[in-house]
Amino acid sequence: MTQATNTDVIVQRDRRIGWLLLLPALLLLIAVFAFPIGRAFWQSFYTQNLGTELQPQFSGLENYGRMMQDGRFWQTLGNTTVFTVVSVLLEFVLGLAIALVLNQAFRGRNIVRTIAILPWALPTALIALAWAWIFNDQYGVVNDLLRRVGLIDQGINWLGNPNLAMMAVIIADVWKTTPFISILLLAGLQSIPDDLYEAHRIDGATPWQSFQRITLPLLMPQIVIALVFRFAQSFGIFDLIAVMTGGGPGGATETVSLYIYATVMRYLDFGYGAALVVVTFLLLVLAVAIAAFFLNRSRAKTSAAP
Amino acid sequence: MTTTATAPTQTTHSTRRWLLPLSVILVVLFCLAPVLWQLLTSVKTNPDISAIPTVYLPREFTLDHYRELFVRRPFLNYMFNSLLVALLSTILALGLGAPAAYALARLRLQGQRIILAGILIVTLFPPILLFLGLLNVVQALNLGNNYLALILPYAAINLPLTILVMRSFFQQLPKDLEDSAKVDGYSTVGLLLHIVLPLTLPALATTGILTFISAWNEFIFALTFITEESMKTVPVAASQIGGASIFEIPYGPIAAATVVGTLPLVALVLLFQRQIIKGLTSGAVKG
Amino acid sequence: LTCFLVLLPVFSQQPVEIRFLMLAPETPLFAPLIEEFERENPDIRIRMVEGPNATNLVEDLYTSALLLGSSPYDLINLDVVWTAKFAAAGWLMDLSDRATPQELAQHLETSIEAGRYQDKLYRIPWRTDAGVLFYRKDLLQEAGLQQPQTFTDLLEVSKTLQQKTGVDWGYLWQGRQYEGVAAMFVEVLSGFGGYWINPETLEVGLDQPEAINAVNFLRGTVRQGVSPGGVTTYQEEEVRRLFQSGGAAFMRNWPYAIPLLNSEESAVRNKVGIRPMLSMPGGQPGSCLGGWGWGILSSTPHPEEAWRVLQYFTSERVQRINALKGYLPSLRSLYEDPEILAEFPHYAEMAQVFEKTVLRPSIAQYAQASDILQRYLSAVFSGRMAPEDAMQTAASETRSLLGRLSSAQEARG
Amino acid sequence: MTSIESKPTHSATATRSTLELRGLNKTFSPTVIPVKNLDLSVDRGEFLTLLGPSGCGKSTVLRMIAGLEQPTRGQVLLEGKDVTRLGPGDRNMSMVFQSYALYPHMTVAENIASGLKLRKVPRHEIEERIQEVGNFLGLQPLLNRRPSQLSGGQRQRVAVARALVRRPSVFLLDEPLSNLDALLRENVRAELKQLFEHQQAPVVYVTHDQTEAMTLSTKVAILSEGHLQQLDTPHRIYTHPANRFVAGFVGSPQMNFLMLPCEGQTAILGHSRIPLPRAVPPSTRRIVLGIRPEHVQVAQGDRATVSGEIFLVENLGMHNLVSVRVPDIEGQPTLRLLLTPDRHPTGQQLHLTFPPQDMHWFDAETGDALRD
Amino acid sequence: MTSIESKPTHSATATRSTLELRGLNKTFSPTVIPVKNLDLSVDRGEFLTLLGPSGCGKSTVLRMIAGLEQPTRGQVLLEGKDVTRLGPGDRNMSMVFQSYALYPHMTVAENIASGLKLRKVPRHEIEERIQEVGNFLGLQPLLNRRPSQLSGGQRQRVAVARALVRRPSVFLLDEPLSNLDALLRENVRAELKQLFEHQQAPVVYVTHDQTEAMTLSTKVAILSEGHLQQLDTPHRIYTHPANRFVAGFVGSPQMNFLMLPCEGQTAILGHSRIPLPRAVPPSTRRIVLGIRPEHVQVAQGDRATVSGEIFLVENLGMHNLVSVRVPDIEGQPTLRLLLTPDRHPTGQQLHLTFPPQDMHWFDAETGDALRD
Ligand SMILES: Nc1ncnc2c1ncn2[C@@H]1O[C@H](COP(=O)(O)OP(=O)(O)OP(=O)(O)O)[C@@H](O)[C@H]1O
Ligand SMILES: Nc1ncnc2c1ncn2[C@@H]1O[C@H](COP(=O)(O)OP(=O)(O)OP(=O)(O)O)[C@@H](O)[C@H]1O
Ligand SMILES: [Mg+2]
Ligand SMILES: [Mg+2]
Repeated sequence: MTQATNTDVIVQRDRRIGWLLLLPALLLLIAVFAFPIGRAFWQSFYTQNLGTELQPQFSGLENYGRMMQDGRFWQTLGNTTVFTVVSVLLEFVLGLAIALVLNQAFRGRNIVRTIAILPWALPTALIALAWAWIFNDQYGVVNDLLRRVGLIDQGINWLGNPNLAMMAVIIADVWKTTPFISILLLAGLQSIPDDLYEAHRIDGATPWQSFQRITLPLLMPQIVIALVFRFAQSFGIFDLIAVMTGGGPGGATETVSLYIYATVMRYLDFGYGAALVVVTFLLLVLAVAIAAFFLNRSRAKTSAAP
Repeated sequence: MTTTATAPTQTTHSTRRWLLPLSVILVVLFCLAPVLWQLLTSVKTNPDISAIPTVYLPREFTLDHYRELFVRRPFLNYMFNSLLVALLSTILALGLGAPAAYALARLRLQGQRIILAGILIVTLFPPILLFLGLLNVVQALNLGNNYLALILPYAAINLPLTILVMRSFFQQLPKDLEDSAKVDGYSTVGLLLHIVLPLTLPALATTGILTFISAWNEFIFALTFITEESMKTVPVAASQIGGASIFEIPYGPIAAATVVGTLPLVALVLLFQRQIIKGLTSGAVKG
Repeated sequence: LTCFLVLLPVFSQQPVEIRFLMLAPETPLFAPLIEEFERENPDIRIRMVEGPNATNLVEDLYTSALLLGSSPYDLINLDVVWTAKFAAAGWLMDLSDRATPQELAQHLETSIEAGRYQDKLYRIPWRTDAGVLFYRKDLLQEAGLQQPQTFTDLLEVSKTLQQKTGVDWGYLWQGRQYEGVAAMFVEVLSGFGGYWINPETLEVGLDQPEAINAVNFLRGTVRQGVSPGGVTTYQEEEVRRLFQSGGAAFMRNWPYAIPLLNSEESAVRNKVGIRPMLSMPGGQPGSCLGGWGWGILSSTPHPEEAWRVLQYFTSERVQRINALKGYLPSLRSLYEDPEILAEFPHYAEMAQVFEKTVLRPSIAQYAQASDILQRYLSAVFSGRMAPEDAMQTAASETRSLLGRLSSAQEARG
Repeated sequence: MTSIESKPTHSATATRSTLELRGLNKTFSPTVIPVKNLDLSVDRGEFLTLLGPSGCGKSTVLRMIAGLEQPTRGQVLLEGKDVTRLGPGDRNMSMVFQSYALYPHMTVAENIASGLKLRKVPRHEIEERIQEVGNFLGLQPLLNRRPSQLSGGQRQRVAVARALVRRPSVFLLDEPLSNLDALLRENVRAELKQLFEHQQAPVVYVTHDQTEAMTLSTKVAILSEGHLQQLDTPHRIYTHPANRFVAGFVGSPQMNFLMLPCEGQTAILGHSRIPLPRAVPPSTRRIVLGIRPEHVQVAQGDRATVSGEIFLVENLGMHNLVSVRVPDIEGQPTLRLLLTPDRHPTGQQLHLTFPPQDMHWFDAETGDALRD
Repeated sequence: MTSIESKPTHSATATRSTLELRGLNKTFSPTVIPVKNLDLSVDRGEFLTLLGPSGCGKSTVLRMIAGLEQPTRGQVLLEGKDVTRLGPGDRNMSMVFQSYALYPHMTVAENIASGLKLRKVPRHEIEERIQEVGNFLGLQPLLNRRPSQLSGGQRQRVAVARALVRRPSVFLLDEPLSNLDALLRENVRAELKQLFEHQQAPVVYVTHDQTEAMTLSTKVAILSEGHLQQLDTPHRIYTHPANRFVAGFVGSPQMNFLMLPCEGQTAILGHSRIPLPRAVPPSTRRIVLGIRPEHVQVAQGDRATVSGEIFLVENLGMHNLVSVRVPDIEGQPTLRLLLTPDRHPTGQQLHLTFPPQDMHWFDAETGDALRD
């Protein structure tokens, strides 16, 4: 019997149902995201600020041109990159370590797991105040502890020194958002079947080897997701820095979000603000795309994905 | 297999014995110390809070800061609002996100890479700027002072994470299980509800916790979209806690608000994360 | 919006509702006043919405509400520095014709001045504020010194006090990168005879020697150990706490601190004196003007009723009530009012301070200009930049900002 | 109850085939084509067993019948209706997966009940049926356990129970007894036989256990490399294998194959000449002789066809499997035969003979069976 | 190469036992105690097979030996050293899991290589060994696939390959061939036998296939309900079962059991009286006679012990399994026997006889074997 190849009805049926399942989520995403994003792109080609009495005037690429000369933008971009890279790296290492600890069986594990989520559960604006207070040079606990230990005798001006201020906000951010990573990874760890570890231990693997050869590759999807989301969140950081340092001292901790927010909400310079948004956004997309590309390539090479 | 009390190796025996408790203590210290500080602050008197040298344990225990929250303001009411909004947006995010994730994980949609990329890309949009555009939408739909104005955006903002996380977990499930359920006669939705989701409880609980927390703590939307006193959420209410002057930052009451505003989260997290359990799929398939 | 217009006639029989947003801590102040007003004006209901406890958040809330065109509010309680921006955005109603010159003349002059933008009046003050120099009477007495008159004096006296009386610090000021640093700086700038921006000519004076001297002075306070390194991160409250705990001899702050410094818990109760800011030869001692006033949003459908509410809120009666609660009024007469002076003797001294106030430039892009200043001041204070470089860059950035402003305005013609 | 080897028990009453596969083909990738153009039909009451080497596509065929895998080409027909495009839930089949695929979050009882609940079977009937099938498979004490708390064989029995408890229109069983011990397997096999004889739904069964295949099936399909090698009653598969592959695959221990030179219509084996079936073309130079170990006989007196020395004796319990190297034949091949235990030590010289009726002939090139 | 039934090949040379279990006990819950007080030892070069009904604790024993499960009581000794508290990685054992436990993110080759890489075996040697074991198990064309792309049997072979490729001090194999077809299984079995005969590490093997147990093992342990029923060579297990359980469990088709009344030292069977072994106490009223189906003989002439009518004929390929109802005996029990195919139709009357040397006697109460 010679027959034509069947159209794959299973795939077709799956697709039909798939779209039905997917559509509500897509609609909500579009409803919430499409307009703001589209508006940003549109506005970036207009000048709309106090000078134009807030009326949009088409100005082509002028906003983008202005951005090239805007040292403040590039400085904030640099700050944000430093902040993001350092904090996400630290969070990842810490988060993974915490997830591994929480994945062990011990008494009171549920309590400890809940405690481990606490930092993430505290409202950022409030806890940022607390951190600012903790790093205060006169009243802060950090200085007080250091003094008591005898490491210093004069309070360190944490938030007044550009480098220390960056360090302080990174510490606060790492503390606050590490749980995001650890809880995601914990869930991933929990879904790795025990018998793989058993087989691997019988193969003679030490815990460290099992971690490298079983845990890491099988956890990769969650790791990638956690990193991408943290990367995006971290790049868009606002509350914490706004409250802790307000971008100071001397703009040393000012991030892109802070600058964009000021441009739009305080300077009412919408066109330019939109252009800032668009460029930042595209840079982020580019960064993630490049990361995805390399990840794919390395994955294809080592073929480590399930 | 869940009961495997693994025999510790002799060589690493002593190491393991102190390593785990030590690391647990470190984790607890790391996560709890600043929170504890807030807790202590919330029961200290104002002079103690700003004393030099730092006062660690309150010299004088006070509940004034808490009284301020509940007596001067309907803080319970705010908590109810937050709970309602956070709960509904969590349900919405999971309810829309999990099926979408399943579709993207298993149902071989055409163009799913593009959809995935799109979902990922929207999360890269600086969230702080989303709200100006959203404000337009909210006004256009006349949703101001409506819980929906918060629920929908919160759900939407947490959808990408939900979708991507759930998808990664769905992909790790043994496919034979779903096949078996299909032969048994489960519809795709039934399959999702009765087989797939129960087996991905850790992921569900995780994204649920993350969504709930982010909705509970969201500030800007809640501040902008809701002006009705009786509908305010906890973070907005906390932002209204005043000191003696507009210059003063009322550390005590804010610490108290932090504590009170976090307690329901702790309860919920305790509840949710019991679901993050190991070995849900053990024994399901061979091979 | 259509919906709104349709509903309008239906409600026209009802009392008109006048709405505004208020900083959370000030709502208790207005609640009884509103009650009183509504009793006397049954045709007007006032709805006061409680906002957050941070001025910038309230500003943002108004901004986002106004951006959409149909604001839910009718009145606005404006900080001095918002006026120009809100007026330039076309969000404020011109009050020039409504307020009679006689009425205006009763207010402190600069505080009315601060409500003008491009020759139109947009804001009528209900309370005022100005930077004040606080000093420790007891310490000066102990050391047998006089109040300093110039900034150089200040440094000298501080050092002497630190040595003689063992007080930790000499002079405290607000150096964090935020609006307060600009307010603090215009005072020093004025004292050194410099200027920031001339709102008429849009000239920028930040790179002038006077400005650089002013910066050098501030930087010097830290370098010479007169001010703690932390001042570069302090706002009003940190400074006040430190001063109140007896940690310093001088402090630049706003009058709100006066009652607190004299409160029961204060370590410096009744030991504090206040005076206007200092100056150098060739400079003008100047206190930065702060304060709040009422404006009417141009989108309001009830300008008449809003005006009535505004008049009431800025009236002598209301200002007197508020003054008795510690809010400095904008009406001159109240500074001589015996009842008030009995309660707050320092109001007499404040009258003196208000004689010598300086304004922050009243330009539309004030926020942006202020940010530039803040960043570079902070850069100097934190040691990132040398004063000359910093001020030069600040000046040129400010000039290009203003240039863009004028060119855009010309383009609109 | 009748012996099943002579005629399929129920097929006589069924007028048309109930399950039919037409030109089924499955291509995973250009190099992996586990099913090529498969035609098969299973009548009402029939029991078809799929046999074939590991990886030959048996599970894939079952999955295509169940609707879990879309055939690349071809059709699946149920009661004459094309169901190729129906979803698995609409085909009303029940299936035992080779990997068990138990629902890990349900107890054994819930696992078994799940398909019934979905079909809205009344509560008490579900209870009853669970009890029944649980009894039959010895699951009674395990009903409240989770799959993770079961042994391998117990899991497999749950999988079987879950499939049996339903009344589907087709049963699909993929190696359902592979993890059971011999005794249990024998019992379950007997019960299955009873059960399937009392119902009409066609059964498609995959197994590696030839005893199972022989005792349960009315038909056996031998698959290899995606092709159907033979479809016949178990008896005929055993006695009349269609080709060398089938002959070698079915029967354990495996059939002995000897490559013999031909001369005219006879093959030369040791000292004897054996007449060949008529189907063998006269020009044939070499031919393959197949003889099962149990048919090789120890020669009485001098009637030996070949002789050789025992070099390996394996105890299979009931028999010994004795390997003999035969120097008489070209290439000194090995012959294996079954003998009663304890009679024949290693090293002993044996004289062997092959009963003519038990000899199988295969074309040396194509492997096809050659018969009269 | 020698026949293994007479003596364990290597145990003679080994001076002390290599793997020893002492009083091993595993309690999952008060009602689930799959292993109770197990004592076992496996010498160098020995091959021990665990046999027992599904769920009797075989896998649990293996897991305890491997160190994956901590015994509730008792010890595991390796080369005389107590390793009970050692982790699995330090015991240098290799294991085939009943559930395979393949690493889903690794290819077949990587799965196989993983244990070698961990032990820092040189790259080229790993390559070599993978090729070798891949060849032997027919995995060559699959080396670059992921487990999810394999058939059940192929997965199982990968699991076996992963265990074999190492040179551990103990091999643990849990039903390693259950999903392979008969032919492949036969080949793999032969290869396994060779492989294990050429090395000294003790092997503990779990299987349900009695042929496997018989051909591969030097010792068989029969477990039931957590207790060791018999530990012996495969041959003796078959010919001298320690009790009724072992007799019934080993051998397929199952041994026939007849409950007979006794009189003095004789049992009454139909019309004959059979002398009982001396071990039977004189007071015994009833006794169980066991006779394997392959030992029941069709009587020539009038030497019949019992007779009955055939009521079921099952084709097992090589034989027919014939069930006969025997009205001569109390309770009309069923006797099953093996006959060559196609000679005996249903309904035929058969006269049967039991060779005395093949009769087994068991205590009616305790089930213990009774012998001279
Ligand atoms: N985690 C567990 N919790 C409770 N009972 C268990 C658990 N694991 C196994 N069991 C029980 O212990 C007994 C022994 O299990 P084990 O897996 O050792 O059996 P087995 O002899 O390997 O059986 P099979 O031949 O079916 O694989 C079984 O009755 C099983 O149900
Ligand atoms: N997803 C897949 N991708 C590629 N090849 C596959 C896939 N699934 C199965 N195969 C291949 O298809 C062939 C047939 O697989 P199938 O599972 O049908 O074999 P089987 O006859 O059931 O074997 P076994 O007896 O070992 O279970 C095998 O060679 C297998 O490797
Ligand atoms: Mg298969
Ligand atoms: Mg087992």
